[in-house]
Amino acid sequence: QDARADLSKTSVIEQIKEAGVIKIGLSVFVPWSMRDKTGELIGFELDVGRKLAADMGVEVEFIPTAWDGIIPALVSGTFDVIISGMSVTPVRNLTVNFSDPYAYSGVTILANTAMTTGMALEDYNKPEITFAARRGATPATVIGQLFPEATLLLFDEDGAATQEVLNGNAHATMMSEPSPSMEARNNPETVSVPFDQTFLATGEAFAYRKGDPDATNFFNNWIGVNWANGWLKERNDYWFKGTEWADQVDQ
Amino acid sequence: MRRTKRRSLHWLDYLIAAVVVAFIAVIWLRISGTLNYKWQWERIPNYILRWDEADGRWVANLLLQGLITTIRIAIYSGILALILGTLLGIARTSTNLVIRMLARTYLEVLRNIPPVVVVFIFFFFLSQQLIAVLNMETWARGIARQDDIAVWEFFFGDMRRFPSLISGVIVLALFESAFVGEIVRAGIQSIPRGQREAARSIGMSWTDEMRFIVMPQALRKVLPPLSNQFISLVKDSSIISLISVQELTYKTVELVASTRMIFEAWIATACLYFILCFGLSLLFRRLETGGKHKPR
Amino acid sequence: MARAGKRGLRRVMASTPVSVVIYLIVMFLIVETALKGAEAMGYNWQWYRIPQYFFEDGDAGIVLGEIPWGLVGTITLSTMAFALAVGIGLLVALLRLSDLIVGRAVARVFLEIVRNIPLLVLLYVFYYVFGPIFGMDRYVASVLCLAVFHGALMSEIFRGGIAAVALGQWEAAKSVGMSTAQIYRYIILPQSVRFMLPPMTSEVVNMIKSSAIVSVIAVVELTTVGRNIISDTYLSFEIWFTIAAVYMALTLIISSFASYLERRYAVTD
Amino acid sequence: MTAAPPIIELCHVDKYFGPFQALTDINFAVRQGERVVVCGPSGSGKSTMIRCINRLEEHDAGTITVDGILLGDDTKDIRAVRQDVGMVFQQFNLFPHLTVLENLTIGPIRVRKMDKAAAEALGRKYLDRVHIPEQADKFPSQLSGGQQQRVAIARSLCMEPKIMLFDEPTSALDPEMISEVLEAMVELANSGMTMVCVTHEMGFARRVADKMVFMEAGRIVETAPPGEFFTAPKSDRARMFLDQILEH
Amino acid sequence: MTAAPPIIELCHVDKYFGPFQALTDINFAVRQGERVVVCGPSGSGKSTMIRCINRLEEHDAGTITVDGILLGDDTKDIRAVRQDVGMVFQQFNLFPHLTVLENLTIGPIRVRKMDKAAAEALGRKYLDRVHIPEQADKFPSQLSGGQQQRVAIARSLCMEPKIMLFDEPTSALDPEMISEVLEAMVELANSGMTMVCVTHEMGFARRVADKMVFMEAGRIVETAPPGEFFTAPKSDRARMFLDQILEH
Ligand SMILES: Nc1ncnc2c1ncn2[C@@H]1O[C@H](COP(=O)(O)OP(=O)(O)OP(=O)(O)O)[C@@H](O)[C@H]1O
Ligand SMILES: Nc1ncnc2c1ncn2[C@@H]1O[C@H](COP(=O)(O)OP(=O)(O)OP(=O)(O)O)[C@@H](O)[C@H]1O
Ligand SMILES: [Mg+2]
Ligand SMILES: [Mg+2]
Repeated sequence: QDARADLSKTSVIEQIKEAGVIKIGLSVFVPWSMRDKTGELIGFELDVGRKLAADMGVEVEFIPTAWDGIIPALVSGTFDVIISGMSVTPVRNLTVNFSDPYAYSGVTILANTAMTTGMALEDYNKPEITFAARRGATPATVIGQLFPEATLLLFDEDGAATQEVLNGNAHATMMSEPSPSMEARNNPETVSVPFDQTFLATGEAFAYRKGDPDATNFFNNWIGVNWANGWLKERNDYWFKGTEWADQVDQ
Repeated sequence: MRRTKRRSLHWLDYLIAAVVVAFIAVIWLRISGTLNYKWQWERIPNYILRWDEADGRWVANLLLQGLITTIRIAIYSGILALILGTLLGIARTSTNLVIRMLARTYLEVLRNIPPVVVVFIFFFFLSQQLIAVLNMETWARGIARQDDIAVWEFFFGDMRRFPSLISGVIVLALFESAFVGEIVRAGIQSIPRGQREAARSIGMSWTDEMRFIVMPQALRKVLPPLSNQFISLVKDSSIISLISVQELTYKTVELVASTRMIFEAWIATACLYFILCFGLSLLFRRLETGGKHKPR
Repeated sequence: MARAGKRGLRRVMASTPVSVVIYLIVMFLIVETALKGAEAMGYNWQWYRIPQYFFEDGDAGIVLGEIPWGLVGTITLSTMAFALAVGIGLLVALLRLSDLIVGRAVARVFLEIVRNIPLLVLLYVFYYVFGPIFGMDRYVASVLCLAVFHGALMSEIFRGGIAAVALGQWEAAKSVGMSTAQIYRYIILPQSVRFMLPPMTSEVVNMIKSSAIVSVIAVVELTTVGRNIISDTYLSFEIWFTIAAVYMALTLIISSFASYLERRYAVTD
Repeated sequence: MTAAPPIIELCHVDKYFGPFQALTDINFAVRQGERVVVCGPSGSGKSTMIRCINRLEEHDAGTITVDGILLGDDTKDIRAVRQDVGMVFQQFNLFPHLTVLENLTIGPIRVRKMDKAAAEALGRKYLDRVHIPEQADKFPSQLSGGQQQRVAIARSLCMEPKIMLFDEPTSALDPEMISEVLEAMVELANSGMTMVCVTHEMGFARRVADKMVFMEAGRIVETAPPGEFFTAPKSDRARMFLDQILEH
Repeated sequence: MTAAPPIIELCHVDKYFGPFQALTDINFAVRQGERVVVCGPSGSGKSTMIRCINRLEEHDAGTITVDGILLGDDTKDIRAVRQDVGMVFQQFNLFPHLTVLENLTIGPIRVRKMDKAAAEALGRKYLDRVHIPEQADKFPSQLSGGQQQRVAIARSLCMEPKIMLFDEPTSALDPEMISEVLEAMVELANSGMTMVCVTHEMGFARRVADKMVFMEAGRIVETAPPGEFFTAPKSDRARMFLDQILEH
């Protein structure tokens, strides 16, 4: 009983309730989380974080952090949980804990038209084909799984990866909709979305420190409930299918 | 070299001028042709200052917020680094071997490992513990919840982020102090032995000797390298975005990630850094020559 | 007698072996405290997952892992950039010391621009702006960017080293009738080497560390490799510390080589 | 030579720099009011010896007693001795960041804890004594070498020392300025100050010295009254040295 | 004074350092084989004048002709003049990274394009001439001041100059070493070399000078044969100067 009491006392859930605030780590990635024209954070994750905090009855605080520092900051307690489009892989799961997926974002290919005309999907899986992607984000994982033979270049943010394709330094990149379609619309002569197909990842989940069964229980159930009541689906569609939010951001 | 400089142009001057002009021309000609990019400069000003409809006034947007944070961080950690660095510099010239070796170890570790790791080490093993011990987090949040916090915000920005800011300042200061220490050491060692002997031979104690004879002279000598180091500190401050401090470089990353204005944003940031750093170096040069009314 | 005893004790305490022992004890205590701190944080070190990134014991015998390859990348990149940077630095320094009016101005503007912009920003400009303009790929752009950045810093080292040679040396060389080029070649540069070696060493070390920045444009080197492994595994601490140790080994080797050179070039005067 | 007790006494002093023995078995005493001139070839250990007297160098064997205090590791004792012993260096060693007057008063103010006004009065008094009262507010770099050295002498005098040590005070000076500094030293000697001077100015030695000490290779080779030393030096080495010095 | 044509001639030379006028209307000629000693108080422009002769300083007005070449902006001419004019500095200015022999041969090899063996033979010859043949393979820092200065003299001689300039060649030396350097200079004078020496060594001046030049405040105040200059200087300032120099 002592051990149990200890466990629940040290759970991050307990700490959040006690402090009256949940600190959420994230790093900017359209349309998960981004800066609008006024410099405020908006995006799917922000909605998720706010709802989560509201349901727990605490304040919410978002802490944008450079990607390199995000896991160390989680470990050291700078924030309680990372909600930043992290896709679940077994290797990562050995290091941090993941909740159940709160999103299954589909990613599509954005290709440099001139460099990839007439190529079938299988043609991309060759060493001479270069993909660009943002380090540590879902598309990078998906590319690794779908096109293991292709060369994968990792950049610090999405803009750089897209620019590689625009400049013809990479054949293609993958991104969550609606970004690829928007890029194709903005630069019709150079890039296009060659396949309608959406490639599904393993799903994105909250990441938090290991050794915390209470948190697992709480986050999983919160996600389960919000899947069931359709809230997550609705938000997901808003950010990933539609483009109503686009005029809040300079794209 | 004490040479009178020529006043007329040499043929090499014309050659160099031609090369520079050609270089700029090539860039100019090709920038529209080859570069597959839609310039959107008109959007940048909004991210420096924007008109707030609700409040009806101008407020700082991402880039300016970042710049302000950078300046805050630079000032606080500059001061702290100066203090720590001076102690380290004195330690490096100590007659005690243990103190010298410890100071040397600190310097070599900092000099030889990548900044990212230095930041992690200082952050997790030092400043984070310090903040936990002092319970700074709760304290800062308490202040953030009060109403009248204009003064706090002027000095420290968003009080919720106060612990991060303090961590950033400590980490950056520890990082830079190693280099400041080397500068101070060089300054101390540049004071001729005779000065210290003269001080001793009128019976001064070690502290008086340091305080009245060595330091005032060393300080004058180290001012130029110190001001360079301060400029480096401004530039290096971007590493603390790793520990959630939102300074200029990180704000730019966010801006680029959100808007894809990869060139405009980075060039604008380059200009902001240039203005800040070059302005500082002009200022320091001014102070140096201003302080030269005293001979030597 | 009491005085002699006290004096003896002080001498013993100040002797080298005793100092080294005290030093080791202090260092041990510091490391010990740091590790305790990490434990208090509740982090579970997983060092056993690291060796696979150095070498893999596969079917075809032992194969080098990603980290050694990254190290090779770092060394090649830095070597090329260093060679170029020395050239740029010397050129800029000589221009600044010359009596060419345009030459001095160009060198000065170049120096101020490069010196007052963070390397990261400079790299973006090189890769995304100059890259397409001059048809440079990411590797060329990285090498050039590092060379330009450190070349500017080195030019100050060269300038300082040249200026540190006593004025009398110029005069003596001139009065045997040497030309400016000969004076630089035979008198000034050989002597300035010893003034330049210490700052040059730290510049090389800096260069190796700052070459890490090219990981933002996906050039393969040590830091890029490390960050890629981290993004796959989330083993931030272990990988970063490992990478740091590799860097430290590399830079310490360079520093000790440099201090050997320093001793060789030491001219007593 | 009066019967006053020795105010400086070195007994069997040895001094090493690493493996190199700079002083060997130095025995040497100076009485209150005595004026001693030390000479000898370059590298013979003259500077080392007088620097041991106010412990700018630590000796390795033997004893040094100054004004009754045995020089050891005790920092307090050493500082007390240094207040009693003024020292003038070859390179002047004025503090370049302080004005002449500040150079003079910093010792009295910081070490003797005098108040500023009293210290300045004292400073001006000694500046008068070395004949440059009008230079009080300049910086050392604005003075000629001879003036700088006189300021250095005044700076030492401001500590009202019992003994003054001089280490080749004129050898960094232009020929024209040597005499003005020697003049100041002669006046000081005439006022009865105990002095130990390392110098090659034999004219000065003839005028003021009570005792000549000739050193070579870390040893005291000859000690004699100046009359005797200059006319009939006992050792060959001293004779050779004198010949060379006085030749041109 | 023979009727040989002037090998050095300065006419109405002025020289400014910024606003400060260091030389005013200098008129001065040296004939082939003549030995001139320049003296005067510190800061009077002695160094500046002889440095103008091999254009280490550029003069601002007037003309300077050396061995028939008018000094102007032409770099080639200047280098030709410098090969004809040897210069010895107060601070020796040997090249510390080269051995003694390399110091001597670098000029012949690099400037006169001699081959190495010939240059070394030449170097050893002049090293012999200054009496230190055995020091050829040492580095300058391993020599005494007197030896260094003699190497510096030999280095100049290796260029087989027509004229030698000396700028206070002995004033950075310990008293003991002065005579060995002066000896080398006397021998050189006796060999018939044209020499211009700035020095305060009046014994040397008496022995070798054909002409004394006394400068003050950037002007040549007096020019006279040494006999006359030492016994009956015309100007008051020169008399005062001599009194001070010769006093001690
Ligand atoms: N700090 C030191 N380290 C090593 N050797 C030293 C040191 N100071 C002096 N020496 C050596 O000790 C010897 C005596 O030096 P000292 O300065 O006392 O001679 P000196 O008689 O004053 O000569 P000079 O007339 O040149 O001033 C010299 O051989 C010198 O090289
Ligand atoms: N490079 C310079 N810049 C400014 N002033 C100078 C420079 N060189 C010399 N002077 C000034 O010119 C004047 C003459 O200097 P010079 O060195 O020729 O004197 P000098 O007769 O050789 O004196 P000394 O005996 O001290 O060597 C001095 O007042 C000196 O301060
Ligand atoms: Mg001495
Ligand atoms: Mg001179």
